[in-house]
Amino acid sequence: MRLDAMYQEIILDHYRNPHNKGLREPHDGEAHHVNPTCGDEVTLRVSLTPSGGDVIDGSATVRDVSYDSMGCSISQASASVLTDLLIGRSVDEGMRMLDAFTEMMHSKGEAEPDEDVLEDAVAFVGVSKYPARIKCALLAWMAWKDATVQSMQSVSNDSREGGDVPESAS
Amino acid sequence: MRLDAMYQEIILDHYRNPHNKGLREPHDGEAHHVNPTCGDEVTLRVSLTPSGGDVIDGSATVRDVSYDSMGCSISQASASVLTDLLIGRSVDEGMRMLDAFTEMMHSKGEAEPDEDVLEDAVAFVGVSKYPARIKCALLAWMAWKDATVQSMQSVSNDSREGGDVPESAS
Amino acid sequence: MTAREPGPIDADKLRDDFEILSRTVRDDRPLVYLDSGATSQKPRQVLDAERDFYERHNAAVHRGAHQLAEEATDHYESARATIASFIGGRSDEVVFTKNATEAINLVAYAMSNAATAGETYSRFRIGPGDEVLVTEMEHHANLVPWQELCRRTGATLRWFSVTEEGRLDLSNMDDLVNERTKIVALAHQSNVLGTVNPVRTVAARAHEFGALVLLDAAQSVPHVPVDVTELGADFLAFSGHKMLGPNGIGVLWGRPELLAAMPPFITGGSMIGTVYIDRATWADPPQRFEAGVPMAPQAVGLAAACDYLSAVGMANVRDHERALTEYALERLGALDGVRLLGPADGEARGGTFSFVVDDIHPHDVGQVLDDQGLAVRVGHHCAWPLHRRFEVVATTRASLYLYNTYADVDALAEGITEAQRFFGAVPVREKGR
Amino acid sequence: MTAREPGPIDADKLRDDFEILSRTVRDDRPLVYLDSGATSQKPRQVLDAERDFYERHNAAVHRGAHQLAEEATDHYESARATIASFIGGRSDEVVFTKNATEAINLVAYAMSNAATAGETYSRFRIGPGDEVLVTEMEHHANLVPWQELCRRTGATLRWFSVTEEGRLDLSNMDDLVNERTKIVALAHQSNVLGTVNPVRTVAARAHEFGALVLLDAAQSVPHVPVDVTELGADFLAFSGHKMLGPNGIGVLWGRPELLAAMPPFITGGSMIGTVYIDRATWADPPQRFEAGVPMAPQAVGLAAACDYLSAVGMANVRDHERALTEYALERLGALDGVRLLGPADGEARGGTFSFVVDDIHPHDVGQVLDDQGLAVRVGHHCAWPLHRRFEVVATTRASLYLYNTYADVDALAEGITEAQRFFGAVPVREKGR
Ligand SMILES: Cc1ncc(COP(=O)(O)O)c(C=O)c1O
Ligand SMILES: Cc1ncc(COP(=O)(O)O)c(C=O)c1O
Ligand code: FES
Ligand code: FES
Repeated sequence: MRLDAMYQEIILDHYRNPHNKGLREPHDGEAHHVNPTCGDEVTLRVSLTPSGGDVIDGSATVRDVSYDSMGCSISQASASVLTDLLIGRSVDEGMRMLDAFTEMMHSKGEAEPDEDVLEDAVAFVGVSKYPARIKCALLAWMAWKDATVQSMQSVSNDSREGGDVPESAS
Repeated sequence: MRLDAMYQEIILDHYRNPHNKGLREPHDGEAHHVNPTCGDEVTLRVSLTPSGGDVIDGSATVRDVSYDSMGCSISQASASVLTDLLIGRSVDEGMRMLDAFTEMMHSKGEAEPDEDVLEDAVAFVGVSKYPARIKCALLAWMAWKDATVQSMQSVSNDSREGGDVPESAS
Repeated sequence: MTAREPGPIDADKLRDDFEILSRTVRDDRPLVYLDSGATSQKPRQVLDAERDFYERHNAAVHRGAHQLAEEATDHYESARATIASFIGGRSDEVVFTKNATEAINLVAYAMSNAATAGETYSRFRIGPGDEVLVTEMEHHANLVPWQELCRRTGATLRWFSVTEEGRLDLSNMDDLVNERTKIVALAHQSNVLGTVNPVRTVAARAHEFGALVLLDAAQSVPHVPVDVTELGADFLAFSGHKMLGPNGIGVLWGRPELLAAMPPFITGGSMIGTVYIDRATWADPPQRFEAGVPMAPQAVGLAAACDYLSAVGMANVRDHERALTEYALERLGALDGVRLLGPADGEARGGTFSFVVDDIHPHDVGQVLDDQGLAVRVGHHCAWPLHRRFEVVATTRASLYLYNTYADVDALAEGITEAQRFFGAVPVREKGR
Repeated sequence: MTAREPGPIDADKLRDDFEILSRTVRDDRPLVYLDSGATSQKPRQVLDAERDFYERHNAAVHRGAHQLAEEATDHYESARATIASFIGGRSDEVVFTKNATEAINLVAYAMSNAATAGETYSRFRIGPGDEVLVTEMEHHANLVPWQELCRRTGATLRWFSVTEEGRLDLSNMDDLVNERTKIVALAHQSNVLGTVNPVRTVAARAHEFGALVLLDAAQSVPHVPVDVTELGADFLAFSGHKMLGPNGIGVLWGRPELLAAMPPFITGGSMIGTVYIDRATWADPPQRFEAGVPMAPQAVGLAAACDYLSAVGMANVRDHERALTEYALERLGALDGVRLLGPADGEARGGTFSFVVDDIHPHDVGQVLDDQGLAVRVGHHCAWPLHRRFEVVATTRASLYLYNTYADVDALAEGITEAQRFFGAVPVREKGR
């Protein structure tokens, strides 16, 4: 049954018991994305730690990712998996993962994703066979990208100004 | 050759040597008709004589029909044949002819027109096979109908008022 | 599976005319097509008619003096006559458009064009202080064009609400329809709820105030006998592709005296009277509203679809769908954790079923159904305000047509149960069966 | 009859793909189709592609989660990609309409809609004092929509004249194109004269003043290689049915940044961002301009037509028609009493020949030709102002395509001579032959 190839056990687990769900403080950036085809949405927050000194660049660490969302099993599971994978990594690593994930999602089920790079996110390869569901899997990742870009700007500004993390970015 | 069935000798003769062409006075009614599909036109005048006394009705005589026109062979010949047939007849006879002619033109070439009623106008039966040309044949007849209706009104008014034939009706 | 009386239609036999219905999907599952509300499948007879036109009579309609052009024109105008009589109308009342959407936009744009179109067309003028009335259950195609008309002209948009049962709320009709109302645009049958609206009641009130009534019949003409002389509407819009016909053709029916008083929408060739470099006059309807080389092959295909439906009998189509609807309401009603939007009884409703399954996203329901070969639609079905009113983002929708069977309904009920099992949403049992 | 070098296209062989070209008309005369300027015939490959879509993949595009809907969407979007690359464009620059006429109306209405569409769309605003520039040789489809835009907005319509030779008169271009000019709309190739217009010259001047340039490419895209990156136009409109494709589909190509800044025309389903009961936002292009269930089967058919033309090679199509055009100019030029409108030499002109025969009405000429199996068009060919400029009410028009042959041109010349003989108009001889 093709259904099992799409809804892998990992996906259903994360869907039933999502990790890191619920918006948390502190955060440096926040993004709200809507899937226009179904109206589902995600709000996602990112908090970064500079890798050393004041300079904020790709080497910064993703200190926290939290989110609130409404949507289908795929979008919920994807957000949950994302937080597991990205918290604690560098921004550069996260962006590479995002690229690999995006590429996999556009492979029409043909990709043989590298588990060393994507880890648990390889579970979504089956989703890429269903064009209507690709956006579901990508929704949180796109929000993460936006929130991270924002975070980097806001942290840099803070560093330059020596100020505090703002209560709410964006 | 089907062409000969359409462009009967009578039609070509009237086309080459039209009768009663050129607008004449006096007239009681005038109508201008345009064929919207090709832009061709006819202006046609009618003059009536009451059959007796002041009363103008279907028994009135078509004293004169004249016209000016621009158009294809069919429309030119039809106008010419019309004048030959209608001048000197009663309005009622003319209207009956018009009905018979219209019916024949919508017969898709299937009609066996009554030569006793339509006389030379039977020559147009072949045209009725060509939907795009039916309007060509009917153009002058429609103008005659309008001009005649107008003439009857104008002559009645004149009779009631005892006035002259107006210089230009319509 | 249930044993049932044979209905007025032998759907199994009729399915032979629809090549696509014998195909399989997703690892050799037979296709169960429950998405005719989005678009219908087309019988061989329709495809043959269209192809025959292309292979034997193709030419530009109303534009040539040669034999092919004559034949093409003849086929096109005969198609118009067939389609007109299918809805009880006359040829000169039927305007061809590309779909129902264009048909509705045509009227909405004609109304704003009337502002600059001269006295002849003043009947259609609309402006600040005037009101346009729609309903909360409209498809976007019969809502957004009116929003836009209001924006272009300064008129005010108002709307009927929908009751919890999915019926039009007529309680404030006396307020909503008044001397300021210029046009009332409403669905004959809802594409989400299946609800059939009380058109004559609304039309009667609207006509008291001289308002126009436009009926979105995209979901009724395909499914029930429709007679324009009985509905009380002034305009009727529908699409060919939802009624066994080709894509790319729709119809606007209008009262002839109104069409004659209406300025054009799309302008160009074939819709003109005379043209000067700086101005033009218009042809009479329906040509006035058909600019450009028309979709003659599609008109021929749609006429063939009407012939097909007439041969089956629209009353039989209606009765067949009624019987299936009763059965579907029973089966779906027996499922735990399934909430149907729209009337729960078969009275004044068609065979369209939009539902939510507790704790399972409609898209996930659709995915499980798809995996079993069932084609349904998920989302807001172009009726977002209606979904908001029921406080859901999306629903799963199954919609029936003449080629559907009791077995298809069984497959739907079983498919939903399977989705519940798969996602562990509710115990696998049907209540009360 | 003339013996000629075999050209780049073996038209006789290619004709086998066109079922209709082997039929007879009027008492068993073989059909000589010289009316492709009105609409082209369609090869088997196009009809097969469309039918295959209906029989195997038919579903509502962009609207379902089931396998058929996926396949339909995939076919529709692949068709868009094929058609885009056929004109050197990108997928997101191609909007499907029902025909060229709708494509042009789309831009004209977007410009008047911009008045009330908010700041985002201010680029397209137009009003009193602004100018819209057309030419005297436009098809009504590229004239009347601009007349109407001017009436809706109070802008002023201006036009290029046409010279006696049938060329655009550019002598007053510096006056005509100025800082008030908002848009220049012109034909790439005239449907009456065959003239190919100097688009780049006009576009360059227009762009100096920030004016938009819309090209009516209905008569060029089917006949010559067209590359939107080279023309300098901002918008390009054409129809499928004139390029071997199905009826009911047309294309508006537009620069992506302009499409993005343009408010919608027809509104309804599938073109929205979000919809509330009283307001809506728009999807990105091209969806923004494609309301309703689209004509997916027709898009697939048009893509098959592009594939067919690409396989033949558009440069070959051009060269084939050029050779036939030279030959036709020679044969027609040799006929006494025949006056051709438009360029007498083959330079910058396509294979369209509109003419008058002394003392014979164009409709009578057409009738004699029809009787011999020749399909031509008679009338003003939807270019009434151009006919006025040449002081004729109507002309007879023959137009060529890739499936025409030297023998077809011979038949035309002989047909005209026959008409002259039949009506006794001129002595039966060809001058100088
Ligand atoms: C130059 C030109 N522009 C526009 C059109 C309009 O095309 P359509 O009728 O397919 O919209 C035509 C053909 O009729 C044409 O020849
Ligand atoms: C009720 C209703 N109105 C209008 C439409 C629009 O039809 P189309 O997309 O064919 O224009 C639809 C279908 O999509 C519909 O269901
Ligand atoms: S269906 Fe909405 S995000 Fe998946
Ligand atoms: S073609 Fe114009 S009247 Fe005959």
